[in-house]
Amino acid sequence: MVPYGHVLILSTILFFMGAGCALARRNLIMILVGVEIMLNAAGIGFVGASLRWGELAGQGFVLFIMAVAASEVAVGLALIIFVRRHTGSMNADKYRLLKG
Amino acid sequence: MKAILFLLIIFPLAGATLNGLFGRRLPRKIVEIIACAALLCSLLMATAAIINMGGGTFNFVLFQWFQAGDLSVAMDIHYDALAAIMALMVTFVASIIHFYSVSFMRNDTDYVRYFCYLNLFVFSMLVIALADSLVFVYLGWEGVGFCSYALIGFWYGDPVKATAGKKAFIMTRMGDIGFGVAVAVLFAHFGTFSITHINPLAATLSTGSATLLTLLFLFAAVGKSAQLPLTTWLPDAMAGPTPVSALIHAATMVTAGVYLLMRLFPVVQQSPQGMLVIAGVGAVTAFYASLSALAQRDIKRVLAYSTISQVGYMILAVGVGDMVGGMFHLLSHAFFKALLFLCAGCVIQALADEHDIFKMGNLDRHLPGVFWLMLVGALCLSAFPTLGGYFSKDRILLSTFIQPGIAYKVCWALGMSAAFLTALYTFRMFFIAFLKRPDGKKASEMHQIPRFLVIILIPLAIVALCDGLLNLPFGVGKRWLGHFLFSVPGAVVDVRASTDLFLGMGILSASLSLSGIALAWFLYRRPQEAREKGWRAVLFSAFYLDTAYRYWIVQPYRWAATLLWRQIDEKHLDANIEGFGISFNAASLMMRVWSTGRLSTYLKAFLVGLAGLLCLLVGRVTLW
Amino acid sequence: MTFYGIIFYLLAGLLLISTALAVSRRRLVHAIVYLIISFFTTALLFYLLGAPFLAALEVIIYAGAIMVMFLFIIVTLQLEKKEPERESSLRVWLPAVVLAGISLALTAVLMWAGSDHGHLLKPAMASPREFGGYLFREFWLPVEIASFLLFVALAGALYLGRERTNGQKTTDSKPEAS
Amino acid sequence: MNGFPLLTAIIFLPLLGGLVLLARPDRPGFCRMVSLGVTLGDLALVVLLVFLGMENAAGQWFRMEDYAWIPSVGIRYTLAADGVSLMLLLLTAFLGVLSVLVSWKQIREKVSSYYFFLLFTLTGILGVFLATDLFLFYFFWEIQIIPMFFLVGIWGHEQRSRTAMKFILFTMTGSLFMLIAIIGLYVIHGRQTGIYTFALPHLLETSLSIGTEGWLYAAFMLSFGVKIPMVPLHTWLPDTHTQAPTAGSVILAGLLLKTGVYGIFRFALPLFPLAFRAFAPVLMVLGLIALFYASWIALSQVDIKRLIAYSSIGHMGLVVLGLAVLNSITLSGSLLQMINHGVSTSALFILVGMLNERIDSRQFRDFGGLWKKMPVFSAFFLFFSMAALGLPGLNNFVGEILILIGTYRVHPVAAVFGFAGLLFGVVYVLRMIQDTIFGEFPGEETTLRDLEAREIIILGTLALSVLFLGLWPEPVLNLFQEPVNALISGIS
Repeated sequence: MVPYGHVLILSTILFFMGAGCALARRNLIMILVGVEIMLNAAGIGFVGASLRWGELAGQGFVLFIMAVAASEVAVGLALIIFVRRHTGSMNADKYRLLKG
Repeated sequence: MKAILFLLIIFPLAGATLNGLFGRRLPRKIVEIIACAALLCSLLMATAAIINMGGGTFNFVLFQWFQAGDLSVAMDIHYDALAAIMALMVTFVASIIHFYSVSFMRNDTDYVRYFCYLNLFVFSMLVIALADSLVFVYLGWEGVGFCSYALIGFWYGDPVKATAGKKAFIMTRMGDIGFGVAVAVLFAHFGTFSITHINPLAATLSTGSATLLTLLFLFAAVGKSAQLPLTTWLPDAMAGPTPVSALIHAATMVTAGVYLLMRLFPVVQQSPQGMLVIAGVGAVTAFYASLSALAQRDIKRVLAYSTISQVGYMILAVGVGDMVGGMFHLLSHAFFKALLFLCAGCVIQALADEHDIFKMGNLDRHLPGVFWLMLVGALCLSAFPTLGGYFSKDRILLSTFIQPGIAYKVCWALGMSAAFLTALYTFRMFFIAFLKRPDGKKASEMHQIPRFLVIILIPLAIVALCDGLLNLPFGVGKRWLGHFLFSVPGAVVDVRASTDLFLGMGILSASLSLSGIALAWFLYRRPQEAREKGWRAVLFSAFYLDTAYRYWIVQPYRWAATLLWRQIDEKHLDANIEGFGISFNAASLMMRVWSTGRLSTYLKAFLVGLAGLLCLLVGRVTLW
Repeated sequence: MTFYGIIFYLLAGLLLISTALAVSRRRLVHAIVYLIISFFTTALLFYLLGAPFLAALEVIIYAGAIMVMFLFIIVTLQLEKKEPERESSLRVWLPAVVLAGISLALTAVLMWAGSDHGHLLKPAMASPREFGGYLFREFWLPVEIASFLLFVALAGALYLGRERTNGQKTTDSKPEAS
Repeated sequence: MNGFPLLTAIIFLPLLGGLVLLARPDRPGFCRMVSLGVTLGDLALVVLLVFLGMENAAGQWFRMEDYAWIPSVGIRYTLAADGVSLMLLLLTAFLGVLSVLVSWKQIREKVSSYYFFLLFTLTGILGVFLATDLFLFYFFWEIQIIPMFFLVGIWGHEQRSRTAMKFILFTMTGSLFMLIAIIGLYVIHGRQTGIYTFALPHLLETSLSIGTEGWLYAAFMLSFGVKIPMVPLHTWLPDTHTQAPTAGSVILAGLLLKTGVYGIFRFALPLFPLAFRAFAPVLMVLGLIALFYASWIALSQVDIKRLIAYSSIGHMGLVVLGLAVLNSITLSGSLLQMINHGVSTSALFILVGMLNERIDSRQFRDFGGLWKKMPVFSAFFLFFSMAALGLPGLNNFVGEILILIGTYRVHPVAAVFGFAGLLFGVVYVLRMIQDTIFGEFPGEETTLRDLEAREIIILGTLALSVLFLGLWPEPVLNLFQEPVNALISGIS
């Protein structure tokens, strides 16, 4: 038997690993990877909660998260290709377009 | 009766409105006819009223003006003997001056504006004379002030003249502070503005409030009547056209202050201290102005100072409680001073706008008609025995003398000296301007003036000569004016003095007047050089009062205005509040450093925010 | 410690290690491979926690589709050769680790403060049929929206990714020319 | 007729007209005609309201409209008109017509959007004068500022964008505080009674602790004080007036400033009577300071529009004094003075605008001797200047005398200062007259064309209303009687 808290801890650690990845890496692809890890961690948390409460809604959410992740990756990767074609770089810090 | 009084007031207003709205499209003749006809009708109504009512009183409401809470103001009329005489005098003098103006302004293209203002002035003056509610009086009071302003600056092209108008308006407005506050005080005490209601209740006033009220009304009168310390606007007001000076700044408006005090005499009466102050102001002003008149060179300024001085006598009369004497002097002064001014106007026009008496001379030959009329006026002004000016002034001085207390004796002494000086400066002006001089004007230098200008003055001269009959101390019409005014609250028909005193005073003032004329003859008969050194300079500048005002009040006021604007408003207030904005701007610039445009920075910020949120959650958990 | 528990902790450990490796690899291909391991482990974990359908989806979508897409991009663009990442400096990692650590600690504190963390999970299983029925009973609209989202994402990816050979946008070729 | 939402129609007719304009930006003539028609129609509606209101008045309120707007948080769309609103509506509609007319030839660029913003502002102002739901009030309060920002910022003079920014920052900052206070009041009232509502009659019954009341009151007053404007929050006004187009100045001086006073009268005063009384001396002193300070500064201005702007501040100081003294005479006086000031100051701004169209300057040094060149203009100028300095028989006098005499009863010293302050007013008005229509024209001798028929109509109607308010203010004061009495009995 596993305490519910441990599932949550697991998902939290994973989440912050992903966050750290997104933060520390400069490569756009790795940032995307970090985001995927975060989404995945959230999924684990949801599934755990679904079991804890005996409620299927948690699993339903994971399904939507997956859908969102899939579309995000699709668009994200397309953007990466687009951006690379324009600038020839993958380094996130080279893009300053967000600066006002 | 209602209709008569209503028409009396409304005719000049209608004239002004008609001319103001349509005058520019009408031919000149029509404009002049409208203006004069309005005045004539008004004069007719004033006469009708006096025939109809005699010295009785009559009150009625024209219409309710405004009302809020328990404050209610109506435009209403309080017609009594005082108002009757004032209205008659105003309409009579004004009518003559209107006719005179038609001729006098014959070459001026701006006649529409002129007659419009003039009619409006008469309307306002009649309001002062007749109104019951003090707020309605105030309407007239400010109305005459405005007309005076507009007419002094009538030739607006000259900045000096425009400034003179401005000065007059501001200084009389200063007095109006007193009027306004006094009205407020009266309302706080009685809950009404009506003179008819206030006068019977005046006895219930405490001495303190009565003194306060008296001083406030005195201040108002001082502004309007150009008494000390607000004298300086009147000499400058001579910048206006001469008929205006005659009407507004000699006969009518400047006496409005005196009239107001008479109208509210029961209130004034409650305060002995207030009366003393009034008498003091009057006496000192009479003396001061006659001294100043002694060294003037401008013929109109001489007359202006003499007006100040004569109005001082009237104020003195109110101060010693002799309303009849004051009114008597007011009337006689109105006639002879208007006459003097109008004569001066003839002279000025004949000499192509020459005001300096030292550049005149020889006028007795060139302008014989004007010479004689002027002589009549000058004799009246210097209180030549048997003329109206003599009786009225004599009565005032007598009333002053019999008042108890040394202070009144001082006032009397001042009045006496002023009477002597009056005769002196009047004939100084007369002799210098009219008598034969080698460097005087030649016939070729004279401009033709219409005969009408002189003819129209004859009725005025007759009235000025005969107005002594109104209140002769003896004989047929003995104290007619006094008896007529008997019904007015506070009027005293007879001066309670012994016959000896009476005769003595009469002889004394007559001799003073005659000796003044004699001295003037002695000093100024021969051609004079204009001298402006030493004491003459002091007198010429009226003891530097005007200069002092300019240096100590006007300039600091202007200077402070700029200072307030540039230093306080722009540098401090505005800058501070804008500084507030600027600091926000700076803060936003600081924040801008964070928006590097780098993805990692934003992610970092995102994580920091997350940590912060968690901190909050944790904090709440532990707090609970 | 039951058998169930042992499997859970084993999987958890594997998941953490593989994810940590995935995050820290310098070469992209290695990172992606570790990530695939991590996703497989997640799928097992899902199964263990009673979500077999999700486990299957995890394998198909994440480990299959998404990761293949990553690899495909990396390979076709030849990212490795052109731009080996020069990083792992302390300046870059320190804020990330510190911030993540702080947040983690805070979350832990939060969980400890809650009363629920000690609740033992009972094994249970939601069959795919059951799950599907539930989903279309309760969440039919969100499912439709999700499908629409996927469609839009497809269109967007196509639009962004298409090569503009001739057209107004000459800027496309500029970087290559220089 | 009672079923017809007349108040709503009055408020939104201008906006509707404005939207129509946006459809035809290519035809300026059409836009002008439509705006004129719309504002005239609005005026007609207001007049209709006045007559209907006189007939079926129920207590203080002549007419009310009440619908749920956002029921979940208790926001209602409540409009109500009493005598004060009615008079202000009349003023708004009247000045609305005039501001369309004065812009007839002055505005030549982007005509349709100009009139759109003009009409939009009118909608906001009309709403402010009618809303009795606090949230709705705040909504209109903000609405009126934004189009004004564009009016100043796009069609203004040289420094328009900076000035427009200053204007919006000042007013927005002020009103934010009011928003906070409104929400605070809403929450407090909700906690006390369980009814969460923004309706004024309910909120009036909230019992507040002295401290809370003070803070809420201060927040309201900050917002209203910026708008009035009270010294020392006035510095935006001269700048904005100087830069605004003529119609902008008219709306600003004639209407926007009035919303501040109206806000105090309708909301701040009845909601926080204790705090109002406690801080009344402060308000009085501020009012008197404004009167002296602004009148004094006005004297040294070189820009005629700035001079009039400062004169506005001074006059509004007197109005504030009347409010602070708080008796039935001064309150009526203040309300009347508000209307008076709206009419006479608008007239002055319109005159200056006409001058500006001819001489292309606002500096005194470029003026002078205009009487010789433009007698009709100068006569009007003299007339309205005299109204501004409070000549009896013209409008300002009645308001001033009511305020000061009423003040004397309670605070004699304040009244004496008030009377003296009027003298300060005379000085700058006379200076303005002298430097404009007296003296000699400084420029080369070209003939300036005098007023045309359109301009004479504008000024003539204004002059008539000046005379009407000066000689027979009785009907207006009667309209104020009921609300003033209701207010006084409500707070005591």
